[in-house]
Amino acid sequence: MSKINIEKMLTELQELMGDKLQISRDDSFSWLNINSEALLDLMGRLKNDYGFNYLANLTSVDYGEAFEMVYHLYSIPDNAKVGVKTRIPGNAAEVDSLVSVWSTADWQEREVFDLMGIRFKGHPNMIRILLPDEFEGHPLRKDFKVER
Amino acid sequence: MENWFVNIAHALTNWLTGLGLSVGWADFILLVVQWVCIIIIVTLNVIVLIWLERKISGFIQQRLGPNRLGPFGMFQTIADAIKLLTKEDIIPSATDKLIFRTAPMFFIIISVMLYVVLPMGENMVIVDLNVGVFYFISVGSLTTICLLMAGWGSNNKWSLLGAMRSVAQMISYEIPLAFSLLGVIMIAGSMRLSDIVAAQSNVWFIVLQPVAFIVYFIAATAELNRGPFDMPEAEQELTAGAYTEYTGMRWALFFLAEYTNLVAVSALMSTLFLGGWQGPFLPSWLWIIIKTYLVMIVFMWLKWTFPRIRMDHLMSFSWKVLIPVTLANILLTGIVLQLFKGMGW
Amino acid sequence: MKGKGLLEGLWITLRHLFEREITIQYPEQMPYLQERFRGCLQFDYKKCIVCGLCTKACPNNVLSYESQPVPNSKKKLLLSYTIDLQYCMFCNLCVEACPTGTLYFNHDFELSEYQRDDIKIVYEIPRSAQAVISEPADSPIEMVDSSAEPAPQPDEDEAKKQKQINAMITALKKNPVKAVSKLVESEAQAQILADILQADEKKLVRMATMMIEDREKAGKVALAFVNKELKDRQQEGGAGNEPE
Amino acid sequence: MLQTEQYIINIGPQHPSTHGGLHVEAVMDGEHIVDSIVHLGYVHRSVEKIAESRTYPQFVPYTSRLDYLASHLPTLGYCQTVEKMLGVAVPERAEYIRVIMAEFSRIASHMLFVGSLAIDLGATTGLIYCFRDRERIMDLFEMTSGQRLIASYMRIGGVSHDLPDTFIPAALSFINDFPKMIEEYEGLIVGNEILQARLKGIGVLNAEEAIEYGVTGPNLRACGVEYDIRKVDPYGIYDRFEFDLPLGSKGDSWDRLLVRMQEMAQSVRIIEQALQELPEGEIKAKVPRIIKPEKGSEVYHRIESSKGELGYYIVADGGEKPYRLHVRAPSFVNLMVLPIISRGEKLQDIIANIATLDPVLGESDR
Repeated sequence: MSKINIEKMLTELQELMGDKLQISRDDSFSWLNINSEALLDLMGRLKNDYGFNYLANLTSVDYGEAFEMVYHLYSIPDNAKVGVKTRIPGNAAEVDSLVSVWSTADWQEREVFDLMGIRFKGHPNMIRILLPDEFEGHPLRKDFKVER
Repeated sequence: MENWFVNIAHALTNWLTGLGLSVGWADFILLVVQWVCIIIIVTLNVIVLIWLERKISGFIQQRLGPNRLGPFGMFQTIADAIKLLTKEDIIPSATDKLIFRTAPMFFIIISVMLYVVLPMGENMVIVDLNVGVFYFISVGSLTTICLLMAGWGSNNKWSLLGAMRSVAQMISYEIPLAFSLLGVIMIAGSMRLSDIVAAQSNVWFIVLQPVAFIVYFIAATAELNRGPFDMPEAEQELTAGAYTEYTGMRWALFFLAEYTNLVAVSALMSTLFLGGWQGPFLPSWLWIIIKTYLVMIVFMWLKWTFPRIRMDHLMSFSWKVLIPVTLANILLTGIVLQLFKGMGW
Repeated sequence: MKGKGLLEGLWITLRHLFEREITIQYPEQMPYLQERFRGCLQFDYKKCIVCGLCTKACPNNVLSYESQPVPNSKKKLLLSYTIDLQYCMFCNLCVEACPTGTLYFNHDFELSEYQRDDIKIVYEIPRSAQAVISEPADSPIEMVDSSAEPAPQPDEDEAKKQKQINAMITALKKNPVKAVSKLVESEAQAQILADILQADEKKLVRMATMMIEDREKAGKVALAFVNKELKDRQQEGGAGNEPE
Repeated sequence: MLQTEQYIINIGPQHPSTHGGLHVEAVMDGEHIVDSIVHLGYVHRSVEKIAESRTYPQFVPYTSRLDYLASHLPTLGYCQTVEKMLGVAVPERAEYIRVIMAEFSRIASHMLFVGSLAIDLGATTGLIYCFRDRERIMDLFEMTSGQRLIASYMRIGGVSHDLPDTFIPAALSFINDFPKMIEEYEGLIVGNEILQARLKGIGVLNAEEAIEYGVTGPNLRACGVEYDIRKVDPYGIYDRFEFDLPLGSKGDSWDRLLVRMQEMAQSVRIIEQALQELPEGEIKAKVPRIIKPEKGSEVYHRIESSKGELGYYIVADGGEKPYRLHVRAPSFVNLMVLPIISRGEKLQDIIANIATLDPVLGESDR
């Protein structure tokens, strides 16, 4: 398999997505900051057109007024990497589920739902995974009160 | 020394008839005494055996095994028995009470019944049945019913699975078990155990029937539910299988019965294949003890070495390997016997 | 051939059947512990400078202490020190944070207790030691910002030492058993030593000086005193039932 | 006609073979598994939330408690993540010590894997032998860090103690005896036909499925995918060592066992090289006592733990505590395939599958 050309991919995607996509870089990752409506579309392209077949990490950060979903994608075997971020408003925490793209998103999204309280549209089994079902609140949110 | 026990029995009958009892009554009392003796032997044996098993497993695993109570930890089992006796008897509410309670009792009774036909030395057999081997196999297979009772009565899925496995396993392995003994019976020409022992005065049947011995050994391991065939218990899969819901003395009865069975089967094995009570220098009853214990040590050695076999492998092994092998063995034995007969031996 | 693997396994277990055991019989035979083994967290109050770095380093709020400020000084006086071992993760962070080696792990790993409260180790700083600290002038205990202070002059040092000795003498007179308890092993020995020192003023002064100047020597001398006294008592036919 | 009915059997959370607090709800048809649902969270300690209330150095001991069977590896991953954030260069000697410790952890974890697989299949003695040999690695850990299991030995910027003088002879003697240990496992456990019959062709996971489900580590390599973060994305000084990646072909339980058996030998190879090249020098870089990474800096760093890709994602807000810390736990993701690989197999096989996926519940539940 030929090595994925990240730069070419970024320009192509930028052209395609227009202002829904902002590209930024840090030391290790090229970040695709995508509008949350276009997330599923972008991810589908990344997997099927560019060969990012391995979703290594899926997590979220609570920034108060907004949640940020963070995805780290790799490709096996040639080990190209790219990061995807999308912001969703804190009062309507909902984002498209990626289970249809990568099966590994299943539990990782359930974990995010469980601990951060972000709902995933189109997830087949959106229930808590680590905490008991009757637990109230989502502990990783910044407004969750910790005893002691 | 040879005739200690026989002499004691004679003295007892003589004394009883001397008291004015009829011979029939005296024999009956003797029978009761013998039963009591067997129960004492069984209990003592189990105490020693559990200790031995733990010691052997310890040594194999480079540990010491029990070593706190008494010399070499010999009293450990007694302490355990006391603990089990004094434990609370818990009967879960959802169980079928009658079946749940009676299962361990039947199990131990059936196990003790096996000893009736075993010759424990020269002239030392309680009832020398002319269908001894047949009796042993048929009574021995009854233990399945007890396991099924325990599994069904517990009203627990693990227990039921264990019970079902035990039944399936027992049915499959009963056949090679019986078939493997046929070769021996054909050579000895009798099902009476004392006759079979007498037939081995020149050469042990393990030499004449090595295949039958191996098959019997494997089938007996499965019959005894010992590792690597301990499907009904299988603590890593079924938690404790049929015994999951049992506590205290009821559980201990199962344990006791399993070891009782082990002794009985090992004793039968030494009777059928290893020359029974025959042996030089030592008295006959000591010889059978030595042989039985050797067989049991091999059983333990196997258990502490092998992983558990899978259920379907177990069944196909019985039906596809053991049964054809035993059938071929019977055929071969028959042909050779006829040849020898034709040659006028 | 099928079955070869089974026989090989049997051979391995058979070989081990006759090998020596590798386990140790624990309560009788203690395990060999490496030098760095982290057993129970210990606190040596004599070295503490009440800087609070340990409590800051601890991830789980295991450590806490009570202190009171010393008047006219930045220094603090340690009143008690608490190690709540039930939350301790034995991570070594406090030991690494401590600048004076006050905290250390010993090799005691039998830390179970019957009551939850017993797990807590509370060090009440002995009054004798406090007496030393609460001397109005320079105290022997180093303080929080000791590194910032200039090194003391030699004669100052001498004066300081004399003060310490005086303080120790006072302590020995007031509560001899507690003061000498660190020198000897058992309480009975401490009692004997205290008796000797109470009886002889000269010995007391000598001992106090030694305790400040050279602890190890003091310990040896103390032991010699105790042994001699014990021998004397035995010869008298009296209390020969002292320990050891 | 006989009427049969499916039933549900709960394997765990109190069960001898669930490696801690795993709960598998199995829908059964006789002895066959129709479907299985994995329930997690029995060992959940909310480590990610705890991290937000601890300073960067204070969180080190918690990482040791993630994968407690190879406790140096998660600690290593965390320390390297923070170092990456701060841009701290770790002294050479510390890097070598870290590699030695990490590889010993991997061996210890794999040894316990072999042993616990043996006991899950009913061979108690196999476990004891593996434990016996693992004990020697634990002694090495005790020698260096003072703790046996949960060492918390790595520090941000290096390691907490230097190697003691007794370490290198002890490590060499372990390496010397290592072939004998492997020979014994080969004889007693791996070579056993009963065990082979129980593992071969069971729990088959093909390569595409494995990548799709994010399976990593030895479980992925057992499917024949050559993917090891030590090779493809070297961290620390792993690019200096020579070692091979053992690969399986079918991706069944048997391959997962074999890959781990061979990986132990490769780890020993790395340790040998590291011990040879071990330089003298500092063991800890100069790191400020109060660590405050820049506001807005965020790092995802991953290492190859004994279970797979162990990643840390840290977001800093300029304070001395992480704003957000996420652990990408390999056991958590690997466990996702358990229902898929056990479908249609027998009750005894799911036990073997759990054992060969090698989850550590402390890590998967966090």
